[in-house]
Amino acid sequence: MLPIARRLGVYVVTAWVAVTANFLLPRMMPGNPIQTLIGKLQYNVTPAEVNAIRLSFGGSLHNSLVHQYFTYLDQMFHGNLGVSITLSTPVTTILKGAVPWTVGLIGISTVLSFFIGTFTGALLGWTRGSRMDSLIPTATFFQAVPYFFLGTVMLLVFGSDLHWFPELGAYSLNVTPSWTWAFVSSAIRYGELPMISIVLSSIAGWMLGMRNMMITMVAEDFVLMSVAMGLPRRKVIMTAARNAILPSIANLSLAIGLVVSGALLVELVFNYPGVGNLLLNAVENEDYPLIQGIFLIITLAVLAANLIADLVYFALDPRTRTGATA
Amino acid sequence: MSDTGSAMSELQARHLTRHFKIRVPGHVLSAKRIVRAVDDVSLDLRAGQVTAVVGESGSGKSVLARLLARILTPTAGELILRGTPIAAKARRSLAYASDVQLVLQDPFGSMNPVHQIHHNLIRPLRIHGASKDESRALAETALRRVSLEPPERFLDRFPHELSGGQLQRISIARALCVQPKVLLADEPISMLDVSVRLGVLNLLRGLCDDEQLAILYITHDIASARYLAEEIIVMYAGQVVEYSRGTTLVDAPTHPYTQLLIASVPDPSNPLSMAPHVGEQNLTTFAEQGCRFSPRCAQVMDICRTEEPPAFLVGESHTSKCWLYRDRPEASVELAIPKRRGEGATTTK
Amino acid sequence: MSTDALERRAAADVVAGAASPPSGSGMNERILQINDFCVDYGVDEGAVRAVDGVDLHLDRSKVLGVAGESGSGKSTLVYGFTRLLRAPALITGGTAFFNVGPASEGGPDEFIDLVTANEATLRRVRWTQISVVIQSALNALNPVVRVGSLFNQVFKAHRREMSRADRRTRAIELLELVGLNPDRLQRFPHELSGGQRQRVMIALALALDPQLVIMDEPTTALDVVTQREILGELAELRARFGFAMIFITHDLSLLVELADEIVVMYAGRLVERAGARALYDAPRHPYTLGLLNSFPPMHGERQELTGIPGAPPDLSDLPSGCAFHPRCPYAMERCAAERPPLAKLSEEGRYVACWLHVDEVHATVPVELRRAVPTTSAGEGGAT
Amino acid sequence: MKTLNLPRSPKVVLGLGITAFFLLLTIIGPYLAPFSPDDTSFAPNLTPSWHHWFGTTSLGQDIFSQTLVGARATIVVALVAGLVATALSTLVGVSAGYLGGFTDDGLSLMSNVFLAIPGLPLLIVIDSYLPVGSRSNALIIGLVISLTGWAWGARVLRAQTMSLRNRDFIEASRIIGERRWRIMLTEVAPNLLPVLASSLLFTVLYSIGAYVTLAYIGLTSSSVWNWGTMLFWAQANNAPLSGEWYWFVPPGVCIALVGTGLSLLNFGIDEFINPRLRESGLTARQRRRRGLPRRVRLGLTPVLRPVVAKASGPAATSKAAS
Repeated sequence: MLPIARRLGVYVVTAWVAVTANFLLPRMMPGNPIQTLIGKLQYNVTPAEVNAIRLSFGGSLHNSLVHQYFTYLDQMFHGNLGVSITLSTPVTTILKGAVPWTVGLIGISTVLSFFIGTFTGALLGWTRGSRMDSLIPTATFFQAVPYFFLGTVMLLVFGSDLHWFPELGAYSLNVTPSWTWAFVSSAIRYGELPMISIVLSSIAGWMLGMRNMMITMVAEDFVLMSVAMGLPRRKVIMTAARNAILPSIANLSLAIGLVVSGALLVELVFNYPGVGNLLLNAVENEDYPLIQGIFLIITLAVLAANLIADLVYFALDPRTRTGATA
Repeated sequence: MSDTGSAMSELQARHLTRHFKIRVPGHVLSAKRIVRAVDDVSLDLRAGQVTAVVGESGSGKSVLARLLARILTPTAGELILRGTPIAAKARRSLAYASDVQLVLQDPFGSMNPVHQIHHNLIRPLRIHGASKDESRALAETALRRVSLEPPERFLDRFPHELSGGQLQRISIARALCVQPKVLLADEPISMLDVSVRLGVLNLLRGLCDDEQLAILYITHDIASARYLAEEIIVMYAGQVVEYSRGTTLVDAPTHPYTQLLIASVPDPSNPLSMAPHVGEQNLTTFAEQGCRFSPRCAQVMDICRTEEPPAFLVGESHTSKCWLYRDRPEASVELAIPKRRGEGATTTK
Repeated sequence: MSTDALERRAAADVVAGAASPPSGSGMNERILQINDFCVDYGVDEGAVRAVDGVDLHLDRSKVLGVAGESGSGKSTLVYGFTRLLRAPALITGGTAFFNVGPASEGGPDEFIDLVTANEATLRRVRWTQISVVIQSALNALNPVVRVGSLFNQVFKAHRREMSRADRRTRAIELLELVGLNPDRLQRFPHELSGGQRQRVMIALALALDPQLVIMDEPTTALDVVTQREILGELAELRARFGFAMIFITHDLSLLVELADEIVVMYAGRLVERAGARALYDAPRHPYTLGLLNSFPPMHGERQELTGIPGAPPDLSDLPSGCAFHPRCPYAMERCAAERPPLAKLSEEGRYVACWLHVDEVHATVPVELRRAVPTTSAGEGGAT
Repeated sequence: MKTLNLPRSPKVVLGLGITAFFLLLTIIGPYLAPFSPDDTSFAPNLTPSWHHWFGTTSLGQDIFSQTLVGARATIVVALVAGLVATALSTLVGVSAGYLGGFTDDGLSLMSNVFLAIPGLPLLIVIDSYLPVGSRSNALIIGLVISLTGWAWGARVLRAQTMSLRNRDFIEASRIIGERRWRIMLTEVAPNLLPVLASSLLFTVLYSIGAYVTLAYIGLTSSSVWNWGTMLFWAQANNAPLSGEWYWFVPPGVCIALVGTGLSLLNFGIDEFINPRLRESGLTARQRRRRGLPRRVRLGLTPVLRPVVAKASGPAATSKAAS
């Protein structure tokens, strides 16, 4: 089996596990989950809401577990993730409003952070021993700071104190969401600070990983060979970096999950209308159908990102293509 | 066979065969191919005698050593340890481990870097029943047997503090600890410095002469085989292509492959311009049908491409698996007793 | 073997620290002259001297063999004067003059000192004039780059004027030269066999028609049959293109066939230098004799050989005097006290660093070290 | 057995120092706290002063005391989670790597699945279903965190075990007749120690982050003081926007410091595992004193002339003293 097919298999299984976990978790709770849920809600529940909860559990609890499971799967495949308890809106509709913001914010900052971090890391590895090495302890510190804490500090310093950036939200209240320049520029303006804080928190991981790989690669014979061949310095660095980046990409699947996890909280800090904020609000309100829907969508998004990373990896490393493991 | 020697057979292999399934590169859905890594090999290891197996990488010589040590299970064939057949699929017993020991190629790799030398020597002793107190003394004795004196100087060292030659001697000492009757040495000198190689070869010679060990010496260096061995076996693509007692095989090679091998040995009396052009040995150049050497053979005939040759008797105690000698009698001696292919597993319950 | 020029320079060779480039009318034949070359690993107390005061020279189209065991400094020497050694290696002395050809048409050859050359100069010399075949071709070929791109890289860096088609034509030509099918250009290194990879390395090394090709154990990892084939091809290629070669190996018997002149290294120093055949027939240094006797012969009676007792020395803790003396069967008192210099013998082109020979008082020299050693001489060891 | 001899670089020493300091704080922190963290008897929103080193919250609690008391819960949960996760990853990784075959396929699939599911959302989902009572239980929270944090270590350990399994010394142990469990224990395991240590540090680091995050979003009991709950209250009372930096900065900096300490330690282990990452043998001081460049460029081996060589000619160089 080709490695790429193998990876695909892993992702399919992962998606299935996530879906199944979503199904099983509430049912593993002691007692009647629906009653527990309703008990947790601190206001009077309308029959419609009870129905919504029931639906999110795959129909009636009196049916067999297997029957419930298939009902659940069937609904999911038809895009029905249940109805939010607090908002009384289909979860899918809510997600449609939030997902673009998150994909934009986290997607762009992850890509930025990866490229800037990898580039700096390659440079650090190549010029090892130079003054630039003093970046390492700083980077290590930033790596250890929780995303949301860094976001908070930046919001305080650059938002409320210096007023360099707008403070909360995703766009100015003076514009309405539409594809106009006024709106887009406002969205960019409001996205800058959260983006910078995500990039700053996540960049050290890429940077240090790339630095280590670069140092390892510079010790390889083929890099020495490219020096012996009299290639220009730029080409020599490229040779080393081209090979050093492969493990970085191979590790993307681990890293993307971590970065997304951390970045979701930044939305809370900046009151950004994305999935992360939604999730935390849902948790606060114990809106279980919404929590499950969000978990599912995040997992699928991360899996998709992993798949892209894998495809890039397979494209960049010819050794994976032959499928030969002799 | 007239010249089996008076020495007693410690370990015999009969029609030993091992196949591996490998995935063929480029095929998406498990197109597997069977590689006959060791194919119908028979040999006798006798007390006080060195048998050399010569072959290039991919000839199956290392697999053969592991089959004989029984850390690999044969696909077919049997092993006979001092007259007693061993069931092929049976678990390797501790008794077998103490009778047949294997020394590996890489002296640096075959010592655990986190343990001192004494761990490497005392563990086998403890496994094979020595008490804690006596094993340290026995370990020192073992070091003396491989001329590492004084032994105390080595016991508490870590592997990285010693040279390759010393480590290989310790490897041999580790094998000797359990008092084996058969010592299998898989390229024991190929990773050593040139100047210490002979020391290790002479050590093996001494063990063979003084302690009547049966030694299998595996090598790619035919000159060292000639130096050390009483019997030489040349392997190609998992098969024995030529066998002789004494050095006949080197002095008057009959098989085209052996001739090629000998012509390739660096030799100041043999100008480089005579270098043969035959292409490389690898899985793709092994013939599936007929003689496995035929694609590279300079003297290839039609029959070579279709039929696999048996071993012919080309001299006294000298066989050659080549159609060039089809006028000679088929060898019915140790290495080519009549074929029983397919029955190989009968003795294995 | 030695040329006239070599003889003329002989006196200078034994003088340490000759800091001027070779000169004189015959010097156009000289392409490399190394004097008193030293390499250390680390500095101060932790320093280990890996190459110590080596003098070498090489003439056009000649093959110099460098023999020695691991840790003898043979690789450090060549990667040292080509300035390819990595930290913590430091060049701690000496010069390495390399002939870059006449500056103007018909003028005298110009020499540059590789040791003091700056990066730009080195880059100009690298591969156009000196190419290196690194020991393991698997590690030396970039695993994610097709063979064809490697050739492209070389041409683009040094032959800007070549068109895409020219580059391809030349690459195919080079592959055919080493007996490889042109379709190998499309392959990645891991798709080639060991021998094919080594051939690609050789083809790459010859791509720009260099003056000097350095071969660092190019065939050590290969099977004996493949090794033979490649060495045969190398000999042909050298005869055809006339590049000079430095060939490093631990296999002395292989060098005897291939090289014009051989130097033997031990513990970072040259212990013997001689014409290849002369060295084989009549080694002068006890270590050389020991090495030659470490290869069991393919012909003649089987007799017991002893090799060399002991183990190669630890560079950070070298024996006093001659580093070989603890292993030397001919060691004298003086050997432990003083280090013998590499001294010229009365025989043509022969140098040895051994007190047995230094005064040419032949009476002290054991007979094995003076007379030709026939491969079949009856030794004292009985047949086994 | 050889001890894990970490390179003594300044980075590692600093990392050890920081880690040791916070471990000490875990043990004695609550005793050092001048006030009870719940004591609301002080004036609210005091800026840092001699009495209240870190100031007070808007509820009038002493932030310094909260920080000291909070260290224990934070680090204990992280340690529990780290240890359990490392034990899990060792179990899965080593058996997958050593046994191979179907065992390997199954276990690898399992760890790959856990690697691919984003940890925090999973954690939030699991945690949100926990009964409120168990959210204050450090052990349960630690176990849940370890459930999402073991997979990375398992993958690394599996790869390492597989490379060890094929090493000659393992084969040598089989040849002398060593039993399989004993090979795993005495031959494989000691060689895994550095990887194991690195994996432990990584999971502790991850666990601190996960625990603090859970607390920050209010998914652990707010009655247990840890650095995350401090941040939760600060956020809930809008401290960042009202300029009360002294409320949320101390716990945040503590988290970052612990993390930095662990990462620095990990550098040391990385250098132990991969010798190429170690300094090249020349210290900065040596380089400066001998006039060598700060860094050695590839393909430009530096030249270091003996100090006296030029003046006195050939004899002064390092030729044989004869």
